[in-house]
Amino acid sequence: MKKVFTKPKCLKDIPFHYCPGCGHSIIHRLVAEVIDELKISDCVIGIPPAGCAVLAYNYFDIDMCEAPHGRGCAVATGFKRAQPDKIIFTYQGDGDMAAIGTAETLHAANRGERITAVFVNNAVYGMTGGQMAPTTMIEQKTTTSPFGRRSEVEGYPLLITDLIATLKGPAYVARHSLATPAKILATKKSIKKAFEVQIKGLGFSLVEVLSPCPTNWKLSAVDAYKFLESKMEKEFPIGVLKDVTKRK
Amino acid sequence: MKKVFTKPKCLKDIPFHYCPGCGHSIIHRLVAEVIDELKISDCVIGIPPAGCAVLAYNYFDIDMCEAPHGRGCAVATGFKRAQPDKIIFTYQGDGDMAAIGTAETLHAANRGERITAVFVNNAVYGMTGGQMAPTTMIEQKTTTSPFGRRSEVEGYPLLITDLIATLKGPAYVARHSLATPAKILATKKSIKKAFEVQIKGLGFSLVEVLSPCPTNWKLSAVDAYKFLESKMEKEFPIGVLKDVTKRK
Amino acid sequence: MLIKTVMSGIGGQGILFSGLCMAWAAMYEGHFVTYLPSYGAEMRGGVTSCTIAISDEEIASPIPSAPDYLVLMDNLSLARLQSQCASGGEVFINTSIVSDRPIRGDIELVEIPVTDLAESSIGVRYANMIMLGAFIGRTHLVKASTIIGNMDKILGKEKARFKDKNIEAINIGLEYTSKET
Amino acid sequence: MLIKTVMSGIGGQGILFSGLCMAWAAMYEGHFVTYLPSYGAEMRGGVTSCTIAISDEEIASPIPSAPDYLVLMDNLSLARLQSQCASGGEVFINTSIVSDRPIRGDIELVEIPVTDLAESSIGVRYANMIMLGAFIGRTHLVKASTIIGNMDKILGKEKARFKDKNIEAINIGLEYTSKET
Amino acid sequence: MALRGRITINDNLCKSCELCISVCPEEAIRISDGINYKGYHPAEFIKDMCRGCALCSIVCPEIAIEVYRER
Amino acid sequence: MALRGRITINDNLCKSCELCISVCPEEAIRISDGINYKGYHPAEFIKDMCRGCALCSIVCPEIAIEVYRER
Amino acid sequence: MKDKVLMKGTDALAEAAIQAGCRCYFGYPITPQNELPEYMARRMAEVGGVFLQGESEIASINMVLGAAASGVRAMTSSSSPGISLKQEGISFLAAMELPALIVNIMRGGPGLGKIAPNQGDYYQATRGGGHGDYRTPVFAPASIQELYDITMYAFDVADIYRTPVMILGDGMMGQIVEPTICRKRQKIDLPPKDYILDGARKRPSRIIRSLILDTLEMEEHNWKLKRKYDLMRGKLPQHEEFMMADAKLIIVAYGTAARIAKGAVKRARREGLAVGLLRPITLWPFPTQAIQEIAKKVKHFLVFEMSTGQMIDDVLLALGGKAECEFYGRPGGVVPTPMEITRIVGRYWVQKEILG
Amino acid sequence: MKDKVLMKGTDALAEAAIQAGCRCYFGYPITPQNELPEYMARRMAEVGGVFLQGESEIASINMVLGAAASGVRAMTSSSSPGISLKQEGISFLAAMELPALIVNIMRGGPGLGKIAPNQGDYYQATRGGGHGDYRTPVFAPASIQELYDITMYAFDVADIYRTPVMILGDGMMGQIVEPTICRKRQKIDLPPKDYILDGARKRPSRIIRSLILDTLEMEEHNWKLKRKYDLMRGKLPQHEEFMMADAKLIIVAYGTAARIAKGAVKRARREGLAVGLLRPITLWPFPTQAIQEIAKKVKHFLVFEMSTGQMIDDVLLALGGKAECEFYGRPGGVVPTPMEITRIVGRYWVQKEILG
Ligand SMILES: Cc1ncc(C[n+]2csc(CCOP(=O)(O)OP(=O)(O)O)c2C)c(N)n1
Ligand SMILES: Cc1ncc(C[n+]2csc(CCOP(=O)(O)OP(=O)(O)O)c2C)c(N)n1
Ligand code: SF4
Ligand code: SF4
Ligand code: SF4
Ligand code: SF4
Repeated sequence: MKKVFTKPKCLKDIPFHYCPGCGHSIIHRLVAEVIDELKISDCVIGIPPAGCAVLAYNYFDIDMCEAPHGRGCAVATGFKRAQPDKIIFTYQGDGDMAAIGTAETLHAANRGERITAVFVNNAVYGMTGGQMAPTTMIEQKTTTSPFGRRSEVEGYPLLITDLIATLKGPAYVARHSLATPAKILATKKSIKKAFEVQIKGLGFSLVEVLSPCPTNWKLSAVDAYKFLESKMEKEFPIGVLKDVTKRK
Repeated sequence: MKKVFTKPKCLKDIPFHYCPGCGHSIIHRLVAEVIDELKISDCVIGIPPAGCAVLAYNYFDIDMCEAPHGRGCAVATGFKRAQPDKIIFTYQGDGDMAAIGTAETLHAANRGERITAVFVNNAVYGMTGGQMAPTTMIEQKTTTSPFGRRSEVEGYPLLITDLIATLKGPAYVARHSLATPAKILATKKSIKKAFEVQIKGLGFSLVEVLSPCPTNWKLSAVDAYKFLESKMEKEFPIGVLKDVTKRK
Repeated sequence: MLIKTVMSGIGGQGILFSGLCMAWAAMYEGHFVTYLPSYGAEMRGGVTSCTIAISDEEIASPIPSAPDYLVLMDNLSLARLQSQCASGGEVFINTSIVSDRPIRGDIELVEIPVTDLAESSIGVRYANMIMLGAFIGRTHLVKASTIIGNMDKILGKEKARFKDKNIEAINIGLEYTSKET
Repeated sequence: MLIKTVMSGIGGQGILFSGLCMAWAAMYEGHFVTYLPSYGAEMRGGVTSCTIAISDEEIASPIPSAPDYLVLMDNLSLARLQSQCASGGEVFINTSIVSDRPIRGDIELVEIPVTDLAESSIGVRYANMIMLGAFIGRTHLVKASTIIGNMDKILGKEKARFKDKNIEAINIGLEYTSKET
Repeated sequence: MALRGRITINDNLCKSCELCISVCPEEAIRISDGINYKGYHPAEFIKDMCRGCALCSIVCPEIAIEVYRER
Repeated sequence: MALRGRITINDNLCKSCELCISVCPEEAIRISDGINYKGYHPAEFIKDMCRGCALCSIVCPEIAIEVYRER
Repeated sequence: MKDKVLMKGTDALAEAAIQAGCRCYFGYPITPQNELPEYMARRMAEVGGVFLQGESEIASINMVLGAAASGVRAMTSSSSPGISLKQEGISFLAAMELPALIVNIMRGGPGLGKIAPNQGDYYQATRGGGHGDYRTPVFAPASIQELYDITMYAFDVADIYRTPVMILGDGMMGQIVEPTICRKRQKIDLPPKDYILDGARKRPSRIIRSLILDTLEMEEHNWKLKRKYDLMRGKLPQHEEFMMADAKLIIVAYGTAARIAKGAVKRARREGLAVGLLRPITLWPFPTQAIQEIAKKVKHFLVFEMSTGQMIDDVLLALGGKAECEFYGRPGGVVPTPMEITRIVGRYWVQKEILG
Repeated sequence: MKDKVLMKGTDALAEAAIQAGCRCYFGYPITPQNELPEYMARRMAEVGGVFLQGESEIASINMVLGAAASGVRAMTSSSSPGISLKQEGISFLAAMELPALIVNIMRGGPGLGKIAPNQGDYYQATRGGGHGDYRTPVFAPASIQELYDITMYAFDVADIYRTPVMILGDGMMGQIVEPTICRKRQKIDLPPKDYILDGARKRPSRIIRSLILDTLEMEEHNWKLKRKYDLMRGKLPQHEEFMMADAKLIIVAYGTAARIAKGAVKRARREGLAVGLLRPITLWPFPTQAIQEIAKKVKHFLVFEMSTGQMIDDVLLALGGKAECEFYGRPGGVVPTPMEITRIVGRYWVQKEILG
C-alpha cells in the first residue's frame, strides 16, 4: 500500500505539547505542509507568538525568531525590510494579534508589508489560562469574564480580520475554521494562497483560523470542534474577505 | 446693534499659540461652544493630546487631564469608568489617534466606551515638525517622506474613522472639514451630536475633523483651506458614517 | 520540625484540593503552614502538584526540596518526583494507576489502590480524597477530624454541595489504612 | 577669548542661516566654534534664534548666556533678548522693522535698516545676509572673504543657486558699515 | 436690503491669516499696514457694507472678530 | 467498492482526543483500554473496513496517524 | 486563630486592595499573576467596583491614570515584561503626582524569560525604570500576611505622598498559599484630594499635566518631587531584623530570598555561627540608616538575591566602605534551599576568619 | 581642517551610523531628535538602506529586533518618553543577544516634561530600565566629533558583544552644531554573525528566543550574560581626564554637564583652585577603576549632573567611602553657566578647607 498521509518534512520529530484536541497542532501541520509544497523551507523565517504556540520553534525545522507578545508583525516587518527576498510569516493568537498587537498588526497590513500572518482565533487567551480575549463571544464565560462577556461592559467581539480586509495594503485576507476535515483542507489551501501572494510580492496576507481550545472552553475535544461550527462560525463568518489576485 | 458672535464662555481669555490659520483654534472654539450650549462645563473633563494641542488646557476653562501620546482613549476610559456620570472627551491628532494610539482608540471604540473623541486630522505630525502621519496622502511630501508618500513603501493613508464606523460599539461616527464656514458649522453640529450621544449613554462617539496645518503643508492659510477641499476631502470623504440614533 | 509533603497527579484528579485540605487542617491545628501549587510551564495539561510544608516555626522555603512524603497519583508523577524524596521518606502510590515502582531503596513505599476503592464506592472523582484519608490515617500529620469539622470553610459556598461526599471519601481512606496497618 | 553672538528674528527671516555662515567661517579660520539654534517649545511660529560661540579654546557652554553681541531682526527678539546681553555688549538692530529700542544704558546700539536696504536692492529675502555683512564688517569676528570663498560648501548642492545673491547681500552690508563707521 | 452689521477685530489677537478676507462676501476686510506686537499686519474692517453674516468670525482661528448685527 | 486502506496510530503521540473517531465514516477507530506513558488511553485501529479516506489523519492534532491506501 | 484563612498571594493582595477601598482595577493577563485579575473580575462585581481587562499593559496603566485623576483608588498588576511596558505611564503618574498601586509579580528575565520566581527587576523598580528624575516607593513582602497588610498600607502611602507605589513580589509571593488574617481597613487621616478632576462645579477648573514649558517652573517641579522623595526617605524605610543582636555576619535579602536566608540563619546558628538577617521591607526608600547603624558593630555582610546582583548596590551605598560585603546570587528561577545558603555562609565565615 | 564640516548632533549621529554600515533605521518622531530620522529619510534612500517610520516606538524597536536578527546593522532613536516605551524591546534584544543601537536624546522628565536638555534618564540607561538582569553599554559623548566617532564605535561594540548599546545624549548634544570630521569606517575584525536568521539554506535551522523554560538552562543563560557584562566592565570603560594631575578636587560630570564643568575648571584654575575634571564617556560600564585610582590621592569629589542626582550613585560606589563626595544638580532643562559651577566649587573649597 502507498503511504498517503504522513508528517510534513519541515516539522521535527517532536511530540506537540498542546492540550488534547488543540487546534494549534493542526495549524502547525498545515503551515508545514504548505512550506514543504512551496519548497521554501530554506528561505522562510517564522515568527511565533507569545501564546500557547510560543514554542512553535521547537517543532518547525526552519529559522524562527520569537517576538514580544503582540509585536509579531513589527518583528516581521524588520525581517522583511532587511531581507526582502525571504518569506516571512507570523503565527499569532487572538490576544497577541487583536489586543496588545492591534496597532502593529493593522499598520503592517496597511503598509502592505509583504508578510503572511497566520492568525489563530480560539476566542480566549490560552496560554495564560483562559482569560477573555478580544474575540471572546457575548455571554462566553472566561476567567476574567466570569459572568459571561457583556456587550455593554466589555464590548462586542472584535473582528480584526474584517477591519484588515477593508484596508488597501492587504492582498489576501481570509477566515477559515478547523471544524471539519473539509474545512481543514480549505484552511490549508488558503494558507498556501497567502504564502503565494507574498512570494509574488502582492502585499500583506492574512489567514484567520477559528481553532478550538478545549481546555479553556471546558469542552471535550469533540464538542469543541462542534462548538467551532455551531457558535464561532456564526460570530466569525468564514470565507475569503479579500483577494487581489481575483480582481485582475 | 446686537452682538451675534463672541468668544464662548468656557474658553479663557488667552490668545492661542497656534500658527496663523491653524485649524486647532477653530476646533477648540467649536468644542467650547458645544460645551456652553449643552451647559456641561461643570461636569465635563477633557483629555488633550500630545500634539500641537497639548496646551489645550490653557484655553479651556474646564477640568482637563493630559494623556501620554496616543493614550487619550485609555485615560478617558479610566475617567469614565470611575465617574460614569461625567462627560469625558478626548481631543487627538492623527498621529496621536491613528498611529501610536491605534490600539487604545479602536478598543475603546469597540467597547463602546461612553466617551467622545474629537479627532483632528491634518495629515501630518504638526507638533514635531511635519513628519509623515498615518493620514498623510500619497505623494504628499513631509520631513520623513521627503520624496512624497509612496504606497509601496509606507502604505496608503489610514482611514481609522472608517474602521471605527464598522464596529458595533460606536454610536456616532462622522467626518467633517473646516474648508468653508458652512462646513465649520456642520462640524460643530456634529460635535454637539457626539456629546449628546454620550450624554444619552448610547456608546462611543467620534468626530474626525479635516483641519489645515498651513505651516507644515507649506501653504498660506487661505491656500491650506483650499487644499482641504480640493485634496483632503477627496481622500477622506466627509459625512456621517454611523449614527445609531437614526436607525431607531 | 518541618515536614514537607508533595502531592502530585494528572490535572483534574483533584490532588491539589487534597493538599489544600491538609494545609487548612494544619493551620487550624495551630501549625505554621505553606501550600505551593506547582509552577508548570504556561501550557495546560500534564502533571500538577503541590507542596505542603508544616512546621512549628516560621517556614523558610515553601518549595518542594527533599520532601518527607510523596503522594503520587500517576506514573508521570512518580517518574518526575521520586528522585526528590528525602532519604528515609515515604512514598504513597495510587496503585490503581501507577504501574511503575520507585527504583530507590532508601524510601518506604505505601501502596493504596485509591482509584479502585473510589470506583467501587462513591465514584472515581473522589480517589484524591480517599488518598488524603489514607495518607493522614497513616502519617497523622493532621487530624482527620480537623478537616472534616472545617469542610464547610474549606469548600466555600460555591462547592458546598460536595461536602458529604468528600467526608465520606476521607473516611474510606482512613478506614483503609487502619485496616492495613 | 570666547565671544558669543545671538542672532534672532521671526521664523523665515533667514537669520539662522546668517548665523550658520558665521560659524562656518569661524571654523575655516581655525577657531573653535559652536552654533546652537534656539530651542523653542514644540510649536511652530514666533521668534527663532541661534547662538554662535567663537573661541580660541574648547567651548564649554554653547548656550546664549551673556552674549557679547546681539543681532535683532524684530521687536519681539529685542524684547526677549535685550536683558541677556553682557554689559558693554553691542546690539545690532534692524531699524526697518524694530521700532523699540533697548532700555539698558550699558550696551552699545548699532542701527541698520537692513530690510530697507534689501528692498531697495536685491529683495527683502536677503535682509538677513545684509545684516550679516554689516555685522562682520563692524565686528570683524570672521572675515567676509572666508564666508564668500566657502559659500559653495555652506550652501550645499540644493541651494547652490542662491550663491550669488547671498554674496551680493553680504557685500551690501559690508559696504554699509564701511560707510557708516 | 441685507441686514446691516458691524465687526470689531482685535488687533493683538489677529495673526494675519487672511481667512476672514477670503470669506467676506462684501470685501469689507483688508490687511492693514500697521504691525501688531507679535509682528503681524492685522486685518482691519474697512467699510460699513457689512451684512453681519458672521462668516469672518466663523473662520477666524483667533476669535479675533466680534460681530454685531442690527436687530 | 471503496478503496481499501489501512492506518497506523502512534500510541505515544496519541492524546485520546477522539477526533479521529468522530470523523471516521467506517467506525474503524476506537479508544483502547491500554494507557500510554503520558497517561492517555490511545486510539486504536480496529477493523480493516478502512477506506483510506485519511479523514482521521487530517483531524488528528498529534500527527499520530499515518494512512496507507491500495494503489 | 479562627479568623485566619488560607490565601494565595495573588488573592490576598486583591482582597486587601478591595478592603483598602480600591475600586478600579485595570490589567492585562500575564503569568504568574493571572489569579489576581481573575479574583478582581469576580470581587469587583460584588463591591460595585470596576474591573476591566485592558487591551494591553499600556492601555491598563493609562486607565489607572484616568481613574486616579478621578480620585478613586486604582491599581494595575502585571509581571516583568508587562511592567516594562508600563514605564512611560508610571513616569507620568509620578510627574502628575497621582496615587496608584502597581504590582509586579516578577518572573525570570530578560525577555520572555521564565515564569519561575526571580528578583531581576530590582533596579527597574527602585531606580525608576521610566524616564526622568522620579522614584516610587517599593514594598517587598515576604509572607502572605505581610503582603496583605502592606497592600492596604501601600494605598495610604500613595494617597499621603501623592505618588504611584509598587509592590514587588517574586513569583513565589504570588503563588504561595499561607494562613492570613484579612484585616479590615483602619481609617487614618488622609490629605484631602483637592487635585482631582470631577467637573469644575462650584470651583475653578483644574488641570493635571506633566508638560512644563517654563524652565524654572520645571526645575522647581523637579526639586519639589525631590523634596518629597527625601521626606519619604526619612519616613518610609522598613526592615525586619532577625537574630542580629550578637551577629558577626549579616545576610541582607528580601522577599522569598529573605525567607530562605532566615532558614539559613537558623541552621547556621545551630552550627554555632553568629549569623543574622536584615530584611528590607521597603526597597525604595532603602533601609540605609538601619544598615549604617549595624555596620558600626558588624563588619561582614552577605547579600543574597535571586538575581546576579542588584540590591547589592544599595547595600554598598549604605555601607560606604565601612564593612565588607559579599554577594551570592541564584538567577533564572532557581529557588535555593536554606541549606545551600548555610553552606555559603559557612564558606564566607571560614574565608574571612570571622571569630565565632 | 578642510575636511571638517559643521554638523548638527543629530545629523552627525545619523551620518556616522550610515558610515558604520547601518542600513536599517526605524523610529517614531519625538522632539528633540526629529532631525535624526529626517536625515535618515533622505540618506537611506541614497545608500539603498531602509528608513521606515514605525507606527510607534514599540513597533520601531521590534522592527529593529527583526532587522538585527537578519544580520543587518540596525538602529532606532527617540527621546525620554519614547525610550521608556522601548524598554520591553531592549530587554528582549539583551536576552536574545542581538546587536543594535538605541539613541536617547534625553529631554526633561518625568512625564512629558520639557524638551530642554536634561540628564534624568541616567538610571534608566545604566540600570536596565527594562525587566531582568541585563545591562547595555551606554555612551555619553560631549562634542559632536565625539558623538560621530562613538556612534561608529558603538556599532562595533554591539557586534563584538552581541548586545544592544545606547547613546545617551542630553538635548544639547542633539541640537548643537560643531565642526566635525566625518571619518570613514575603519574595518576591524568582527566575530562572524553565525546566529542570524536568513533561511536555513545548507545549514541546520536556527532559532532566536528569550523564553527558556528549563531552570538550570535559564540560570546558565543569566550567568552567561553576567560574564559578558563582566568582560565589558574590564574592556569598555572610557573617560577623559582634564587638569587632574595636581587637582585637589575632582568634578565628575558627563555630556553637556561635563563641558560646562570643564569651563568651570578653567575658571577655577584662574582663581588658583586646583580643580580637575573626570568625564565618564561610558556610563555603563562606569569608569570605576579610574575613579578608584584617583581617590588614592584626591579626597574631594563633586558630582555635577543636570538632574537631581543619579550618576552620583556610581561615583559613591566607586569611591567606597575612600573620599568625600558632594553633589550639585540643575534639573528641569536648566543649563547652568561655567561661572555658576565655579561658584559651587569655590564654596565647597572653602567649606571643606581644601588646601590650595
Ligand atoms: C507583554 C506581555 N504581556 C502579557 C504576556 C502574557 N501572555 C502570554 S501569551 C498571552 C496571550 C495568549 O492568548 P492568545 O494570543 O490568544 O494565544 P493562545 O495562547 O490562545 O494561543 C499573554 C497575555 C506576555 N508574555 N507579554
Ligand atoms: C511617547 C511619545 N512619542 C512621541 C512623542 C512626540 N510627539 C508629540 S506630539 C506627536 C505627534 C503630533 O502629531 P498629531 O498627533 O498628528 O497632532 P498635531 O500636532 O498634528 O496636531 C509626537 C510624535 C511624545 N510626546 N510621546
Ligand atoms: S490552552 Fe487551549 S490553545 Fe492552549 S494548548 Fe491548550 S487547547 Fe490549545
Ligand atoms: S504646526 Fe500645524 S497643526 Fe500645529 S499649530 Fe501650526 S498649523 Fe496648527
Ligand atoms: S481670520 Fe482672524 S486672524 Fe485671520 S486675518 Fe482675519 S481677523 Fe486676523
Ligand atoms: S485524533 Fe489523534 S490524538 Fe486524537 S484520539 Fe485520534 S489518534 Fe489520538
